[in-house]
Amino acid sequence: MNIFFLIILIFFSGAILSFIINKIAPKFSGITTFITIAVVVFLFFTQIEINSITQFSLGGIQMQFGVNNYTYIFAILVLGLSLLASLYSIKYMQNNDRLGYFYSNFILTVTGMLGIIFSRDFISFFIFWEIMTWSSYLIVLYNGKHSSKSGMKYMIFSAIGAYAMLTAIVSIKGSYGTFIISDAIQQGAFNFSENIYIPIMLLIGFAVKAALMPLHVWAPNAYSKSPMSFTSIFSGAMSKMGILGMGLVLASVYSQTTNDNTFSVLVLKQVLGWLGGITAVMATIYALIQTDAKKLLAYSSVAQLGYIIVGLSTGTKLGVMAALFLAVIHAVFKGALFMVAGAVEKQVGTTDMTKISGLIRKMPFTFFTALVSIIALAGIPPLGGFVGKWMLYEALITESNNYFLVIVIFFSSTAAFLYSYRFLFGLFLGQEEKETEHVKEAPVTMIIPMVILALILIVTGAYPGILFEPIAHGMHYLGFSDVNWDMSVLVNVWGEESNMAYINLSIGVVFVVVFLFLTIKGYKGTKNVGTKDISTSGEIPTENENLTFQLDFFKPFERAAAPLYKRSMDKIWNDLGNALEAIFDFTRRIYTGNGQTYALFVIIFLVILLIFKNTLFTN
Amino acid sequence: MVITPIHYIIVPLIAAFAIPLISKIHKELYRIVPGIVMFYNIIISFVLMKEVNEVGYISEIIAGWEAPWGINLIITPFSGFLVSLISVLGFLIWLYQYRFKKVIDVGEIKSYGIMQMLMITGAIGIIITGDIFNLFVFMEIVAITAVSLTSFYRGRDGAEAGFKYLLIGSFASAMVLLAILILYTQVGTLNMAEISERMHLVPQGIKATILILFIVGFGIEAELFPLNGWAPDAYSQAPGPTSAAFAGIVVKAGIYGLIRIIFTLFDIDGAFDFLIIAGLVTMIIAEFSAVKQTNLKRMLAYSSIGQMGLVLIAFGIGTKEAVFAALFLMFNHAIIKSLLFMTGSILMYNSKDKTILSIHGIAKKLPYVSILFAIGSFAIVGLPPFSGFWSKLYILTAAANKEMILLIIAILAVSIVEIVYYFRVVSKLYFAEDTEHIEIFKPSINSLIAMGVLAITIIVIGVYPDLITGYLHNAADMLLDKTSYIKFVLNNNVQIQ
Amino acid sequence: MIAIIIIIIMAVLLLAAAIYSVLHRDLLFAVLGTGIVSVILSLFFYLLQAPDVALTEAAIGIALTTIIFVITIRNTSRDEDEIIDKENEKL
Amino acid sequence: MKKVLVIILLVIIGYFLAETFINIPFGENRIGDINLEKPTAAGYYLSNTTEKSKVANVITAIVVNYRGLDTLGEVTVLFLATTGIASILYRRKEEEENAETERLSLPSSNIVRSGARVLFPTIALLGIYVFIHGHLTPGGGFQGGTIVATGFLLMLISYKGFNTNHNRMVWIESLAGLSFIFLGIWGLISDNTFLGNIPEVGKLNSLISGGLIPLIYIAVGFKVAVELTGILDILLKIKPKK
Amino acid sequence: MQEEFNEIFLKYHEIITLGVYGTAIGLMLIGLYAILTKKNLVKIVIGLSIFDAGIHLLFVGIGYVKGGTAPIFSPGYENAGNRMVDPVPQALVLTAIVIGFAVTAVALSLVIRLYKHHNTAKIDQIKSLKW
Repeated sequence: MNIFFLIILIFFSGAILSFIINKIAPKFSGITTFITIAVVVFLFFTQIEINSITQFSLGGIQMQFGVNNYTYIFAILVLGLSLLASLYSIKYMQNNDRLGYFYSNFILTVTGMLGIIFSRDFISFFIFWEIMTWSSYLIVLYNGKHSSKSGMKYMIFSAIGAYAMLTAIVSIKGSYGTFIISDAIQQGAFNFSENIYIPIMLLIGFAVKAALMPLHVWAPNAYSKSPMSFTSIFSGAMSKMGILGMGLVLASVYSQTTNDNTFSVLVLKQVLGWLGGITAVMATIYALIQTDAKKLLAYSSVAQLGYIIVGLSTGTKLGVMAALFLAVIHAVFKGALFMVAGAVEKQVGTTDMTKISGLIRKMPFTFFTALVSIIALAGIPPLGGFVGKWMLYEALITESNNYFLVIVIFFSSTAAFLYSYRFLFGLFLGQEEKETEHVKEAPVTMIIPMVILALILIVTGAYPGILFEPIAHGMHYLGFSDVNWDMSVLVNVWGEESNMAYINLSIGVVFVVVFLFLTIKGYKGTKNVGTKDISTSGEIPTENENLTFQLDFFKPFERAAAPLYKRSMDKIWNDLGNALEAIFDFTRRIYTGNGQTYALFVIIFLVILLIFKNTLFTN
Repeated sequence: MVITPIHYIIVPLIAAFAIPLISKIHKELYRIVPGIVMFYNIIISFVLMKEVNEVGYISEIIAGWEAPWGINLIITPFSGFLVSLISVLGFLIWLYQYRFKKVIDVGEIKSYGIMQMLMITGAIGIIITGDIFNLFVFMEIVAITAVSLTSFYRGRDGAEAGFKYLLIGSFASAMVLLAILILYTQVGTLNMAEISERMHLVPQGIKATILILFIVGFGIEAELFPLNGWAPDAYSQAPGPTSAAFAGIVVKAGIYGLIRIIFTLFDIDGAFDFLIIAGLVTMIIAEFSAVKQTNLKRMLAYSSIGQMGLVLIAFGIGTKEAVFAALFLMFNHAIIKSLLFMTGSILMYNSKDKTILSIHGIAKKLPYVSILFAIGSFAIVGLPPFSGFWSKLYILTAAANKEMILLIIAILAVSIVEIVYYFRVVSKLYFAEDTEHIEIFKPSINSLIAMGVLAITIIVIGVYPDLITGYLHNAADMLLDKTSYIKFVLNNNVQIQ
Repeated sequence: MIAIIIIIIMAVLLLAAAIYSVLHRDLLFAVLGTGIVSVILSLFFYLLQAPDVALTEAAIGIALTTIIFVITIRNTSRDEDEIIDKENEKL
Repeated sequence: MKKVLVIILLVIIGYFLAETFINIPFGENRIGDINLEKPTAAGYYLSNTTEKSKVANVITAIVVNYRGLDTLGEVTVLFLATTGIASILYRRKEEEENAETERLSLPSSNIVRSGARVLFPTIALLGIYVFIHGHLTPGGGFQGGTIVATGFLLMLISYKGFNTNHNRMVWIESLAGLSFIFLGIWGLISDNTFLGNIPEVGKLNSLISGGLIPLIYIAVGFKVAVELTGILDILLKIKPKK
Repeated sequence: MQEEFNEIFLKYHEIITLGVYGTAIGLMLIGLYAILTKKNLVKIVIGLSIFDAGIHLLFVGIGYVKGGTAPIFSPGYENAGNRMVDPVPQALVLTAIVIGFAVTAVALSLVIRLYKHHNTAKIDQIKSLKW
């Protein structure tokens, strides 16, 4: 049997199996999920050879499955992350009810993502896209009543995106007569000079999943409301599906730039870039004022996606490289961070940063993961985040010299320091609270995935080449030829790459040692001052303005940026929704309950047709 | 005795006339016999479909008079497809309502089964008859049964809905009668094949008038926009199985009438554009009105109207693939909407004040029904991998091939609205805290089987649509090729391979 | 000559009866009007060489339709605007 | 306001109907020559009825034989109307009890009673005559059936005590309907078309003629009579609202 | 009487045309008027039956043939086929009349039930199902 079909089949049967097993022995459905994904990972990395194509036809439509160098990057990302997440969620989801529901949808989501990676034609792409969407929607609803509203928002926006995509797909079929992606690209479906709305529609479709600015409103709630073990792949991997599509479309749009559509392409570049930049800034600003760690992480991942889109929008070799690199790194550290939040939530019961602090003693491994990932997120030198951002800046400055955008991004990434530090401090540092005395370290099956991710971060920080290699191949598929990871920014900064590895590695080792030393030292008794009772130069601050990291540290900032918070995108969308509701409520009043009115309608209709009969019905 | 199309009509009639007698033996026969008849319908369909696949058409003449003079029953791949769909649905609906004591007290009113059966027979008759006045008679059978089934419950609203239906329905029959009258004066025959053969003799103005009368008449049954005021009331007040039958069977008959008239009888081009416009208006208004409904069955009714609008749009596009897509959509709508009505009526029955608002978290008490409802709503909004997706995709592709980008956008925008109201219900079903319910009435096993069969069909077709696409393509071709229809009916020996 | 006058009279009567039965407030008389309509209609059918139809219209239209209308009126209210029996309820 | 709108609409409709029927001259012969090779349907009926189905009354031939399926459907419609009315006006047991079911009846004076007693057999006989001679003279199953039903109506409203034996009515109804269909099936067996006729029986314009046609029409007559009586019975049994 | 009718037909063709078609269409319009404006359910049903009556008259009218006789081969007229009126519309209207009666009966029983429930027969007061 064909390997692709085999994998899909395994996934579906795994979904059904975990649903059934939950009825018998709820404990094992998580394990079933883990095993299913593990089997698929094994099959994928042993059996599938890249650039192999499988032809088949469904419903009279020619379809193709296959993996190429570009999608391979995302395949690694999706499979690895979902494997770890499924391992993580065994304990995390323990003794919740409706586990079968959760796990079957979990597997279905992964199926969708992998199917998207497999499919080389638009129809199967769309099918798997939709499967991914609705299964993830069901998981967003998992947490019950208070999450159903955000789930609705998510579903509506996904539907808008998906249908924009479908419009583009069918009009490609209408104009070029094919559903195969590569053929469509060859025939110039994405060529701006031929038709501009097909690529735009597709981009809109992908932008929804990638949470680009006007369409991002679903993301924060959906990310923070769904179970953390799922959010780690929801934000880590699924958003990258949007990036995948955008990369594909944009690459072919840029490659088909000709004289007559230079301007429109330029406009597209600018618009996308600025949208990405604004997304980054706004999301960062919103992340600053969050007191719930999950919300904070959700906004920050929106911001990170903004960077990635900026990178894609440049369309230059370095920019796209930066985008892809950031995509991978972001998946890793954001997955890790959400896992951390999940661990805290599991052990403490809340992720409200104003309530808990000083978990460092209780959960050192979690703290280690958090620290590493935060460093990566903030883009502090030793780790990958820095590499990606540096490449991005360089791309923006040197290649597409777009200085304002650089400024915007730089601002947002500096602001990112603030909230990332708040996350770290609010949860882990400082003195313990009374409530968190009983807290213990998370169970080992939750620690392992987190630590693995942290180590991945360190290693990729040390050897970025590990990531550059597949990315370089992928970019070669996209048409950016002679990409070799020697031309990475690292060379320009520190000269030779190899000893760069030593430097990074040594930095990493030193860092780990210091960290362990500090933690051990931390265990020695220290005088116990509550984190919130600080005294600034002798005077006791009033309660309403307590400038600790946990409470009102960002109050001044918030005051400064008040107008930005006042009219948010959410409000605009909500007003739109209310207007539509009014319209719906109006239309149904046509059906007045009076039977005679209906009869009158019939007669009026008849008369109108009779009057216009000679204009309507002629042959 | 060799099986011929007439069995569709005489067997149920024999049963209907005989049931009052034989059920003096045992009361249960009132309920069992219709089921047997429905099952026999499936057998007939099976046999006839095999035959149709070999020879393009089956035509049977009544009372030994050749086609233009006597009444003839004709089964084309198109009508055969609809008829077998209706037969299967009819049997499933019977299976669903069998022993459905709570919702339909068949022990109390014995005639329920008979009327349901004869309504389905009337729908089949509308589809297989080749004579326009005979079609009118079957329309009347359907109308009367539908009205009396609509006002079947003792409550006050049943009668109201029934009266509205009767008022508008008698308009429909009057229009059709008038149209037949004028048509007869022009072509001097009632046989559809001969009518379409002689249609070119009719002067333009009169032709347009006839077409308009037919459109109004059948449009009422097919729930075109300004004519469908009766539909939401009737759907929401009828017993659950009957609503399922309305959505799955009666509407199909109305659509068939409209399509047969426009495609076979008339040769007017404007009719197709009219279909698109009317379908679009119908779809938009119905789907909009569905959003703020609180009665689940009424919401489903509006959604059903909207789907019919989509079907009309697809027929109006008029190309082969569009007709194919329309047939696919009719198939999907039949099974999915029947499933939704079956499950929805159970849910409504169990909700405290018979509104959507009070079915919070009922899924805990009725897990299977809720899952089936969820499957149905996923399918109807056209999410893969359920069967609804394919029909939507084919319609969009057909529209795209004629460069109707605005139409595509409109259809998709409307399906976003659909998603809104269906998923609102689904999320209420599952993910709201459960309020206390009146004692839950659990559906009996046979109802579950009936619904399960439909759900499995939805999924199987969704995963592997090729099961029916080939056949539907054939049907679409046959519908569009009317010369062979005429030739075959008028001299009975020609057989199109 | 007589015949043509008869026909015109019939046509006029027919329409008059129909209008009467539509406009008259007392439903019983309105139903009577429909009865008259049926009578004249069956005469028309007879003149138009349709004896079968005439018979049917006579039997169904005159006798049965009228009686079921009467039964209905007896079970609902005789006055179109239901003023009378509303007053009766008051009493 | 609404009335004005309606009148305007009606005027327009009337205009278009008139416009249509101006082009359909009244009294014009649209049958054409009935002895053509391929005449119109009407012409075919007029030319072939006497030979091919030995029936004097062409309309009977059409109703029962050429378009027999319509008649079957029509009988079904009546049957459905009866059952439908029964289910619409159905009353539960308890409702049945507390509603004293006294039928609508004329003020029972002796004249009416005796008149009815005299009239009823006559009317019934007339009706039966009409539908027995349906294939020779004007009239037939429907007409005769309705006439019989009017006779029953007379009895029902003039006699409080007069009750239609429901059981017997069910028997007649079912048997009549079944005999219609089975006469049709006889044709299906003999020359394998449903309702196929055996016209060889009898000669034109004699009581025994037209093969199965008179039999079917008689069955129709019985069925129509019983259905209509049933409808009247149900309607008359309703308890008027005080 | 029918014979007279036939011969005067030739003279007063227009008048008779008007007499038949006009009457029929008039009946239909009157019936429609009742359906569309009258509030009382019984009146609406009356309108329905008048509307049907108009259509039936039209049917018989278009079936009429100048100088034709009733389509019955009574003894002595065995080969009168060529001067008979069109039998098909008559057969159709036969069916239509009976069906119309059935519909009327059902409608009236519904009216009775509506009156029971709502204690009124005004169609504009019976609108508990709307929107």
